[in-house]
Amino acid sequence: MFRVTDKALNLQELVDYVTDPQAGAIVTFIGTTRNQNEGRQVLSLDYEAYPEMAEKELKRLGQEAGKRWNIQRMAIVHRVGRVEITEPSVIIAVSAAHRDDAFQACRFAIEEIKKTVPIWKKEVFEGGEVWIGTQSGQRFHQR
Amino acid sequence: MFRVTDKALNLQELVDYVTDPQAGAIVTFIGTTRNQNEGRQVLSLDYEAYPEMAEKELKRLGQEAGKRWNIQRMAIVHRVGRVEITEPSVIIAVSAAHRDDAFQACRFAIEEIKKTVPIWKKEVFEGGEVWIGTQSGQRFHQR
Amino acid sequence: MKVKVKLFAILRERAGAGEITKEIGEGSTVIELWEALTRDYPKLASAKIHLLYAVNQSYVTPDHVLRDRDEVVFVPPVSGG
Amino acid sequence: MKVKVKLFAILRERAGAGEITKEIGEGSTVIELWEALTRDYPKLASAKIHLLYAVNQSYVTPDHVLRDRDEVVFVPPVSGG
Repeated sequence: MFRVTDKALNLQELVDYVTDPQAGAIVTFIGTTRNQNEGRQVLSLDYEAYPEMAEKELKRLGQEAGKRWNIQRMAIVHRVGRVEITEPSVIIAVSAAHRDDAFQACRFAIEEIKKTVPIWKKEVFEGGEVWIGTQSGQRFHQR
Repeated sequence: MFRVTDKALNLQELVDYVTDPQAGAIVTFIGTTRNQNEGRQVLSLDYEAYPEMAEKELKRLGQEAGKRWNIQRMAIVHRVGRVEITEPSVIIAVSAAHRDDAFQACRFAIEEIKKTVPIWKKEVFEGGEVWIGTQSGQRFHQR
Repeated sequence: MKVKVKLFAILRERAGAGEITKEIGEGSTVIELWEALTRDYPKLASAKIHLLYAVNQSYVTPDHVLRDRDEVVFVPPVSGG
Repeated sequence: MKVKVKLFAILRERAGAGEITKEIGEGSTVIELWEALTRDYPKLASAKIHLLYAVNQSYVTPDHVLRDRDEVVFVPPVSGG
Protein backbone atom coordinates (compact mmCIF):
# COMPACT_ATOMS: atom_id res chain seq x y z
CA MET A 1 0.00 0.00 0.00
CA PHE A 2 1.71 3.17 -1.23
CA ARG A 3 -0.64 6.09 -1.30
CA VAL A 4 -0.95 9.86 -1.23
CA THR A 5 -4.23 11.10 0.21
CA ASP A 6 -5.95 14.25 1.41
CA LYS A 7 -7.79 12.29 4.10
CA ALA A 8 -6.74 11.93 7.75
CA LEU A 9 -4.38 8.97 8.14
CA ASN A 10 -5.41 5.79 9.92
CA LEU A 11 -2.55 4.01 11.68
CA GLN A 12 -4.46 0.82 12.39
CA GLU A 13 -5.34 0.44 8.71
CA LEU A 14 -1.64 0.34 7.77
CA VAL A 15 -0.75 -2.02 10.61
CA ASP A 16 -3.58 -4.37 9.63
CA TYR A 17 -2.29 -4.28 6.06
CA VAL A 18 1.24 -5.38 7.02
CA THR A 19 0.13 -7.91 9.65
CA ASP A 20 1.36 -11.33 8.57
CA PRO A 21 1.52 -14.75 10.24
CA GLN A 22 5.22 -14.93 9.37
CA ALA A 23 6.00 -11.60 11.04
CA GLY A 24 7.25 -11.35 14.61
CA ALA A 25 7.78 -7.60 14.46
CA ILE A 26 6.02 -4.54 13.08
CA VAL A 27 7.72 -1.14 13.24
CA THR A 28 5.84 2.04 12.40
CA PHE A 29 6.98 5.61 11.89
CA ILE A 30 4.51 8.44 12.25
CA GLY A 31 5.54 11.93 11.23
CA THR A 32 3.50 14.53 13.09
CA THR A 33 3.26 18.31 12.86
CA ARG A 34 5.09 19.85 15.77
CA ASN A 35 4.45 23.28 17.16
CA GLN A 36 7.88 24.73 16.58
CA ASN A 37 10.71 24.69 14.08
CA GLU A 38 13.95 26.64 14.17
CA GLY A 39 12.57 28.97 16.80
CA ARG A 40 9.37 29.71 14.90
CA GLN A 41 5.94 29.03 16.38
CA VAL A 42 4.41 26.70 13.79
CA LEU A 43 0.64 26.94 13.22
CA SER A 44 0.26 24.12 10.71
CA LEU A 45 1.94 22.46 7.75
CA ASP A 46 0.57 22.41 4.22
CA TYR A 47 1.69 19.50 2.07
CA GLU A 48 1.55 19.37 -1.70
CA ALA A 49 2.48 16.38 -3.84
CA TYR A 50 2.97 15.38 -7.42
CA PRO A 51 0.72 12.45 -6.61
CA GLU A 52 1.26 10.04 -9.53
CA MET A 53 5.03 10.26 -9.22
CA ALA A 54 5.02 10.34 -5.41
CA GLU A 55 3.12 7.04 -5.28
CA LYS A 56 5.46 5.59 -7.88
CA GLU A 57 8.50 6.69 -5.84
CA LEU A 58 7.02 5.30 -2.63
CA LYS A 59 6.48 1.96 -4.33
CA ARG A 60 10.02 2.04 -5.72
CA LEU A 61 11.55 2.65 -2.32
CA GLY A 62 9.39 -0.12 -0.87
CA GLN A 63 10.81 -2.50 -3.47
CA GLU A 64 14.31 -1.29 -2.71
CA ALA A 65 13.74 -1.97 1.01
CA GLY A 66 12.52 -5.46 0.11
CA LYS A 67 15.81 -6.13 -1.67
CA ARG A 68 17.94 -4.89 1.22
CA TRP A 69 16.12 -6.44 4.17
CA ASN A 70 14.11 -9.54 4.86
CA ILE A 71 10.72 -7.93 5.32
CA GLN A 72 7.20 -9.27 4.88
CA ARG A 73 5.16 -6.22 3.94
CA MET A 74 5.39 -2.45 3.85
CA ALA A 75 2.80 0.29 3.69
CA ILE A 76 3.32 4.04 3.34
CA VAL A 77 0.63 6.68 3.25
CA HIS A 78 1.41 10.39 2.98
CA ARG A 79 -1.15 13.07 3.51
CA VAL A 80 -1.49 16.27 1.49
CA GLY A 81 -3.24 19.49 2.39
CA ARG A 82 -3.29 21.12 5.80
CA VAL A 83 -1.98 19.03 8.68
CA GLU A 84 -2.60 20.49 12.12
CA ILE A 85 -0.31 20.27 15.16
CA THR A 86 -0.07 16.65 16.45
CA GLU A 87 -1.72 15.22 13.32
CA PRO A 88 0.20 12.68 11.24
CA SER A 89 1.47 13.68 7.81
CA VAL A 90 3.06 10.34 6.99
CA ILE A 91 2.80 6.81 8.34
CA ILE A 92 5.13 3.94 7.46
CA ALA A 93 4.47 0.39 8.65
CA VAL A 94 6.84 -2.53 8.07
CA SER A 95 6.49 -6.14 9.13
CA ALA A 96 9.31 -8.68 9.25
CA ALA A 97 10.11 -12.02 10.81
CA HIS A 98 12.77 -10.34 12.95
CA ARG A 99 12.81 -6.91 14.47
CA ASP A 100 16.15 -5.73 13.13
CA ASP A 101 14.91 -5.89 9.54
CA ALA A 102 11.70 -4.08 10.45
CA PHE A 103 13.55 -1.25 12.21
CA GLN A 104 16.11 -0.81 9.44
CA ALA A 105 13.61 -0.89 6.58
CA CYS A 106 11.33 1.61 8.35
CA ARG A 107 14.21 3.98 8.99
CA PHE A 108 15.38 3.64 5.39
CA ALA A 109 11.88 4.47 4.12
CA ILE A 110 11.55 7.75 5.99
CA GLU A 111 15.07 8.84 5.02
CA GLU A 112 14.37 8.10 1.35
CA ILE A 113 11.02 9.90 1.44
CA LYS A 114 12.82 13.01 2.58
CA LYS A 115 15.27 12.73 -0.32
CA THR A 116 13.43 11.59 -3.42
CA VAL A 117 9.64 11.60 -3.14
CA PRO A 118 8.06 14.68 -4.79
CA ILE A 119 6.16 16.04 -1.81
CA TRP A 120 6.63 19.53 -0.44
CA LYS A 121 5.86 21.07 2.90
CA LYS A 122 4.94 24.67 3.50
CA GLU A 123 5.31 25.78 7.06
CA VAL A 124 2.70 28.26 8.24
CA PHE A 125 4.01 30.14 11.26
CA GLU A 126 3.15 33.28 13.23
CA GLY A 127 3.73 36.03 10.71
CA GLY A 128 4.45 34.14 7.53
CA GLU A 129 4.89 30.95 5.62
CA VAL A 130 7.78 29.23 3.86
CA TRP A 131 8.32 26.26 1.57
CA ILE A 132 10.76 24.12 3.54
CA GLY A 133 14.00 23.39 1.68
CA THR A 134 13.76 26.41 -0.62
CA GLN A 135 14.86 29.15 1.72
CA SER A 136 18.09 30.97 0.97
CA GLY A 137 20.90 28.87 2.28
CA GLN A 138 19.01 25.65 1.47
CA ARG A 139 17.72 25.18 4.94
CA PHE A 140 16.55 21.61 5.13
CA HIS A 141 13.99 20.61 7.66
CA GLN A 142 14.94 17.76 9.93
CA ARG A 143 12.08 16.15 11.74
CA MET B 1 2.22 4.36 30.61
CA PHE B 2 3.98 1.16 31.61
CA ARG B 3 1.61 -1.72 32.02
CA VAL B 4 1.21 -5.48 32.00
CA THR B 5 -2.27 -6.65 31.02
CA ASP B 6 -4.21 -9.76 30.09
CA LYS B 7 -6.36 -7.76 27.67
CA ALA B 8 -5.82 -7.41 23.92
CA LEU B 9 -3.47 -4.50 23.19
CA ASN B 10 -4.66 -1.30 21.57
CA LEU B 11 -2.05 0.43 19.42
CA GLN B 12 -3.97 3.66 18.98
CA GLU B 13 -4.31 4.06 22.75
CA LEU B 14 -0.53 4.06 23.15
CA VAL B 15 0.01 6.40 20.21
CA ASP B 16 -2.60 8.82 21.58
CA TYR B 17 -0.83 8.69 24.93
CA VAL B 18 2.55 9.72 23.49
CA THR B 19 1.14 12.28 21.04
CA ASP B 20 2.57 15.65 21.94
CA PRO B 21 2.59 19.09 20.25
CA GLN B 22 6.37 19.19 20.60
CA ALA B 23 6.84 15.84 18.85
CA GLY B 24 7.58 15.57 15.15
CA ALA B 25 8.04 11.81 15.21
CA ILE B 26 6.42 8.78 16.83
CA VAL B 27 8.01 5.35 16.44
CA THR B 28 6.20 2.22 17.52
CA PHE B 29 7.33 -1.38 17.88
CA ILE B 30 4.77 -4.16 17.87
CA GLY B 31 5.86 -7.67 18.75
CA THR B 32 3.52 -10.23 17.20
CA THR B 33 3.25 -13.99 17.48
CA ARG B 34 4.61 -15.59 14.34
CA ASN B 35 3.70 -19.00 13.05
CA GLN B 36 7.16 -20.52 13.15
CA ASN B 37 10.31 -20.53 15.24
CA GLU B 38 13.47 -22.54 14.69
CA GLY B 39 11.70 -24.85 12.29
CA ARG B 40 8.78 -25.52 14.62
CA GLN B 41 5.19 -24.77 13.63
CA VAL B 42 4.08 -22.43 16.41
CA LEU B 43 0.43 -22.59 17.50
CA SER B 44 0.46 -19.75 20.04
CA LEU B 45 2.56 -18.14 22.73
CA ASP B 46 1.68 -18.05 26.41
CA TYR B 47 3.16 -15.18 28.38
CA GLU B 48 3.55 -15.05 32.14
CA ALA B 49 4.84 -12.08 34.12
CA TYR B 50 5.85 -11.10 37.59
CA PRO B 51 3.58 -8.13 37.09
CA GLU B 52 4.56 -5.73 39.90
CA MET B 53 8.24 -6.02 39.07
CA ALA B 54 7.69 -6.10 35.31
CA GLU B 55 5.88 -2.76 35.43
CA LYS B 56 8.59 -1.36 37.67
CA GLU B 57 11.29 -2.52 35.23
CA LEU B 58 9.40 -1.10 32.26
CA LYS B 59 9.18 2.25 34.01
CA ARG B 60 12.86 2.08 34.90
CA LEU B 61 13.89 1.46 31.31
CA GLY B 62 11.61 4.27 30.17
CA GLN B 63 13.43 6.61 32.55
CA GLU B 64 16.77 5.34 31.30
CA ALA B 65 15.69 6.03 27.70
CA GLY B 66 14.69 9.54 28.76
CA LYS B 67 18.21 10.14 30.05
CA ARG B 68 19.89 8.86 26.90
CA TRP B 69 17.71 10.47 24.23
CA ASN B 70 15.69 13.60 23.83
CA ILE B 71 12.23 12.06 23.83
CA GLN B 72 8.84 13.47 24.77
CA ARG B 73 6.88 10.47 25.99
CA MET B 74 7.05 6.70 26.06
CA ALA B 75 4.44 4.00 26.58
CA ILE B 76 4.94 0.25 26.86
CA VAL B 77 2.23 -2.34 27.33
CA HIS B 78 2.97 -6.05 27.50
CA ARG B 79 0.28 -8.67 27.33
CA VAL B 80 0.17 -11.86 29.39
CA GLY B 81 -1.77 -15.05 28.75
CA ARG B 82 -2.32 -16.69 25.40
CA VAL B 83 -1.37 -14.61 22.35
CA GLU B 84 -2.50 -16.06 19.04
CA ILE B 85 -0.66 -15.88 15.69
CA THR B 86 -0.52 -12.26 14.37
CA GLU B 87 -1.70 -10.81 17.70
CA PRO B 88 0.56 -8.31 19.49
CA SER B 89 2.26 -9.35 22.72
CA VAL B 90 4.03 -6.04 23.29
CA ILE B 91 3.67 -2.51 21.98
CA ILE B 92 6.16 0.31 22.53
CA ALA B 93 5.41 3.88 21.45
CA VAL B 94 7.90 6.75 21.68
CA SER B 95 7.48 10.37 20.67
CA ALA B 96 10.31 12.84 20.15
CA ALA B 97 10.95 16.18 18.49
CA HIS B 98 13.26 14.44 16.00
CA ARG B 99 13.00 11.00 14.50
CA ASP B 100 16.48 9.74 15.35
CA ASP B 101 15.75 9.93 19.09
CA ALA B 102 12.41 8.18 18.65
CA PHE B 103 13.93 5.32 16.64
CA GLN B 104 16.84 4.83 19.01
CA ALA B 105 14.77 4.95 22.20
CA CYS B 106 12.23 2.51 20.77
CA ARG B 107 14.93 0.07 19.74
CA PHE B 108 16.59 0.39 23.13
CA ALA B 109 13.29 -0.37 24.89
CA ILE B 110 12.63 -3.64 23.09
CA GLU B 111 16.23 -4.81 23.55
CA GLU B 112 16.06 -4.06 27.29
CA ILE B 113 12.70 -5.77 27.67
CA LYS B 114 14.25 -8.93 26.31
CA LYS B 115 17.09 -8.70 28.82
CA THR B 116 15.73 -7.52 32.15
CA VAL B 117 11.94 -7.47 32.40
CA PRO B 118 10.53 -10.50 34.27
CA ILE B 119 8.21 -11.81 31.59
CA TRP B 120 8.40 -15.33 30.19
CA LYS B 121 7.15 -16.83 26.98
CA LYS B 122 6.08 -20.41 26.53
CA GLU B 123 5.94 -21.52 22.95
CA VAL B 124 3.14 -23.93 22.15
CA PHE B 125 3.98 -25.87 18.98
CA GLU B 126 2.80 -28.96 17.14
CA GLY B 127 3.69 -31.76 19.55
CA GLY B 128 4.87 -29.88 22.61
CA GLU B 129 5.62 -26.70 24.44
CA VAL B 130 8.74 -25.03 25.78
CA TRP B 131 9.67 -22.06 27.97
CA ILE B 132 11.86 -19.98 25.68
CA GLY B 133 15.31 -19.32 27.08
CA THR B 134 15.35 -22.34 29.39
CA GLN B 135 16.06 -25.10 26.92
CA SER B 136 19.33 -26.97 27.22
CA GLY B 137 21.96 -24.89 25.49
CA GLN B 138 20.26 -21.67 26.58
CA ARG B 139 18.51 -21.16 23.30
CA PHE B 140 17.39 -17.56 23.27
CA HIS B 141 14.54 -16.51 21.11
CA GLN B 142 15.21 -13.69 18.73
CA ARG B 143 12.17 -12.05 17.34
CA MET C 1 5.83 19.64 -30.63
CA LYS C 2 4.05 20.22 -27.35
CA VAL C 3 4.90 19.21 -23.80
CA LYS C 4 2.90 19.54 -20.59
CA VAL C 5 4.70 21.18 -17.70
CA LYS C 6 3.37 20.73 -14.17
CA LEU C 7 4.48 23.12 -11.48
CA PHE C 8 4.30 22.42 -7.78
CA ALA C 9 4.89 24.15 -4.48
CA ILE C 10 7.14 27.21 -4.70
CA LEU C 11 7.35 27.03 -8.53
CA ARG C 12 3.56 26.88 -8.85
CA GLU C 13 3.27 29.95 -6.64
CA ARG C 14 5.98 31.86 -8.50
CA ALA C 15 4.52 31.13 -11.93
CA GLY C 16 0.95 31.61 -10.73
CA ALA C 17 0.09 28.45 -12.69
CA GLY C 18 0.04 24.73 -11.96
CA GLU C 19 0.04 23.48 -15.51
CA ILE C 20 1.47 24.97 -18.69
CA THR C 21 1.38 23.60 -22.20
CA LYS C 22 4.49 24.67 -24.03
CA GLU C 23 5.48 24.53 -27.69
CA ILE C 24 9.14 23.56 -28.12
CA GLY C 25 11.44 22.59 -30.97
CA GLU C 26 12.16 18.99 -31.92
CA GLY C 27 15.17 17.70 -29.94
CA SER C 28 14.83 20.17 -27.07
CA THR C 29 16.28 19.08 -23.75
CA VAL C 30 14.80 19.46 -20.29
CA ILE C 31 17.19 22.26 -19.39
CA GLU C 32 16.35 24.11 -22.62
CA LEU C 33 12.66 23.87 -21.71
CA TRP C 34 13.45 25.34 -18.29
CA GLU C 35 15.31 28.24 -19.89
CA ALA C 36 12.37 28.91 -22.20
CA LEU C 37 9.97 28.80 -19.28
CA THR C 38 11.97 31.30 -17.25
CA ARG C 39 11.74 33.71 -20.17
CA ASP C 40 7.92 33.37 -20.09
CA TYR C 41 7.79 33.45 -16.28
CA PRO C 42 10.79 35.44 -15.03
CA LYS C 43 9.76 34.93 -11.39
CA LEU C 44 10.51 31.21 -11.75
CA ALA C 45 14.21 32.03 -11.76
CA SER C 46 14.05 34.66 -9.04
CA ALA C 47 15.87 32.75 -6.33
CA LYS C 48 18.33 29.98 -6.80
CA ILE C 49 16.90 26.72 -5.66
CA HIS C 50 18.27 23.34 -6.59
CA LEU C 51 15.98 21.61 -9.07
CA LEU C 52 15.62 18.01 -10.10
CA TYR C 53 13.90 17.04 -13.35
CA ALA C 54 11.21 14.46 -13.96
CA VAL C 55 9.75 13.34 -17.27
CA ASN C 56 6.67 11.11 -17.27
CA GLN C 57 7.07 10.52 -13.52
CA SER C 58 10.72 9.47 -13.53
CA TYR C 59 13.79 11.47 -12.67
CA VAL C 60 16.01 12.37 -15.66
CA THR C 61 19.19 14.34 -16.22
CA PRO C 62 19.04 17.95 -17.48
CA ASP C 63 20.20 16.91 -20.97
CA HIS C 64 17.33 14.45 -21.40
CA VAL C 65 15.75 14.96 -24.84
CA LEU C 66 12.02 15.59 -24.78
CA ARG C 67 9.37 14.03 -26.95
CA ASP C 68 5.95 15.17 -28.03
CA ARG C 69 3.36 15.10 -25.20
CA ASP C 70 5.89 14.43 -22.47
CA GLU C 71 4.84 15.43 -18.96
CA VAL C 72 7.66 17.45 -17.45
CA VAL C 73 8.05 18.44 -13.81
CA PHE C 74 10.73 20.67 -12.34
CA VAL C 75 11.18 19.39 -8.83
CA PRO C 76 12.17 21.88 -6.13
CA PRO C 77 13.83 20.42 -3.01
CA VAL C 78 11.42 17.84 -1.62
CA SER C 79 10.39 18.10 2.01
CA GLY C 80 7.84 15.39 2.64
CA GLY C 81 7.73 13.31 5.78
CA MET D 1 11.82 -15.44 60.19
CA LYS D 2 9.61 -15.96 57.18
CA VAL D 3 9.95 -14.95 53.55
CA LYS D 4 7.53 -15.24 50.68
CA VAL D 5 8.88 -16.92 47.55
CA LYS D 6 7.06 -16.45 44.25
CA LEU D 7 7.75 -18.86 41.43
CA PHE D 8 7.06 -18.15 37.78
CA ALA D 9 7.16 -19.92 34.45
CA ILE D 10 9.36 -23.03 34.37
CA LEU D 11 10.10 -22.84 38.11
CA ARG D 12 6.40 -22.62 38.97
CA GLU D 13 5.74 -25.66 36.83
CA ARG D 14 8.64 -27.62 38.30
CA ALA D 15 7.69 -26.86 41.89
CA GLY D 16 3.99 -27.26 41.22
CA ALA D 17 3.46 -24.10 43.27
CA GLY D 18 3.38 -20.37 42.53
CA GLU D 19 3.92 -19.11 46.04
CA ILE D 20 5.74 -20.65 49.00
CA THR D 21 6.17 -19.26 52.49
CA LYS D 22 9.49 -20.42 53.86
CA GLU D 23 10.97 -20.28 57.34
CA ILE D 24 14.68 -19.39 57.27
CA GLY D 25 17.35 -18.46 59.77
CA GLU D 26 18.30 -14.90 60.58
CA GLY D 27 21.03 -13.69 58.19
CA SER D 28 20.24 -16.15 55.42
CA THR D 29 21.22 -15.08 51.92
CA VAL D 30 19.27 -15.43 48.70
CA ILE D 31 21.45 -18.28 47.48
CA GLU D 32 21.04 -20.10 50.79
CA LEU D 33 17.27 -19.79 50.42
CA TRP D 34 17.54 -21.29 46.92
CA GLU D 35 19.53 -24.21 48.26
CA ALA D 36 16.94 -24.82 50.97
CA LEU D 37 14.14 -24.66 48.39
CA THR D 38 15.80 -27.19 46.12
CA ARG D 39 15.91 -29.60 49.05
CA ASP D 40 12.14 -29.17 49.50
CA TYR D 41 11.49 -29.24 45.74
CA PRO D 42 14.24 -31.29 44.10
CA LYS D 43 12.75 -30.78 40.64
CA LEU D 44 13.60 -27.09 40.86
CA ALA D 45 17.25 -27.96 40.37
CA SER D 46 16.65 -30.60 37.70
CA ALA D 47 18.14 -28.73 34.76
CA LYS D 48 20.69 -26.00 34.90
CA ILE D 49 19.17 -22.71 33.96
CA HIS D 50 20.71 -19.37 34.67
CA LEU D 51 18.83 -17.60 37.45
CA LEU D 52 18.68 -13.98 38.50
CA TYR D 53 17.47 -12.99 41.95
CA ALA D 54 14.93 -10.36 42.93
CA VAL D 55 13.97 -9.20 46.42
CA ASN D 56 10.99 -6.91 46.82
CA GLN D 57 10.86 -6.33 43.05
CA SER D 58 14.49 -5.36 42.56
CA TYR D 59 17.38 -7.42 41.28
CA VAL D 60 19.97 -8.35 43.93
CA THR D 61 23.15 -10.41 44.06
CA PRO D 62 23.12 -14.02 45.34
CA ASP D 63 24.77 -13.01 48.61
CA HIS D 64 22.05 -10.48 49.44
CA VAL D 65 20.95 -10.96 53.06
CA LEU D 66 17.23 -11.50 53.52
CA ARG D 67 14.94 -9.88 56.03
CA ASP D 68 11.68 -10.96 57.59
CA ARG D 69 8.72 -10.82 55.16
CA ASP D 70 10.86 -10.20 52.09
CA GLU D 71 9.31 -11.18 48.77
CA VAL D 72 11.85 -13.25 46.88
CA VAL D 73 11.71 -14.25 43.23
CA PHE D 74 14.10 -16.55 41.41
CA VAL D 75 14.08 -15.27 37.86
CA PRO D 76 14.62 -17.79 35.04
CA PRO D 77 15.86 -16.36 31.72
CA VAL D 78 13.35 -13.74 30.68
CA SER D 79 11.81 -13.97 27.22
CA GLY D 80 9.25 -11.20 26.95
CA GLY D 81 8.77 -9.12 23.86
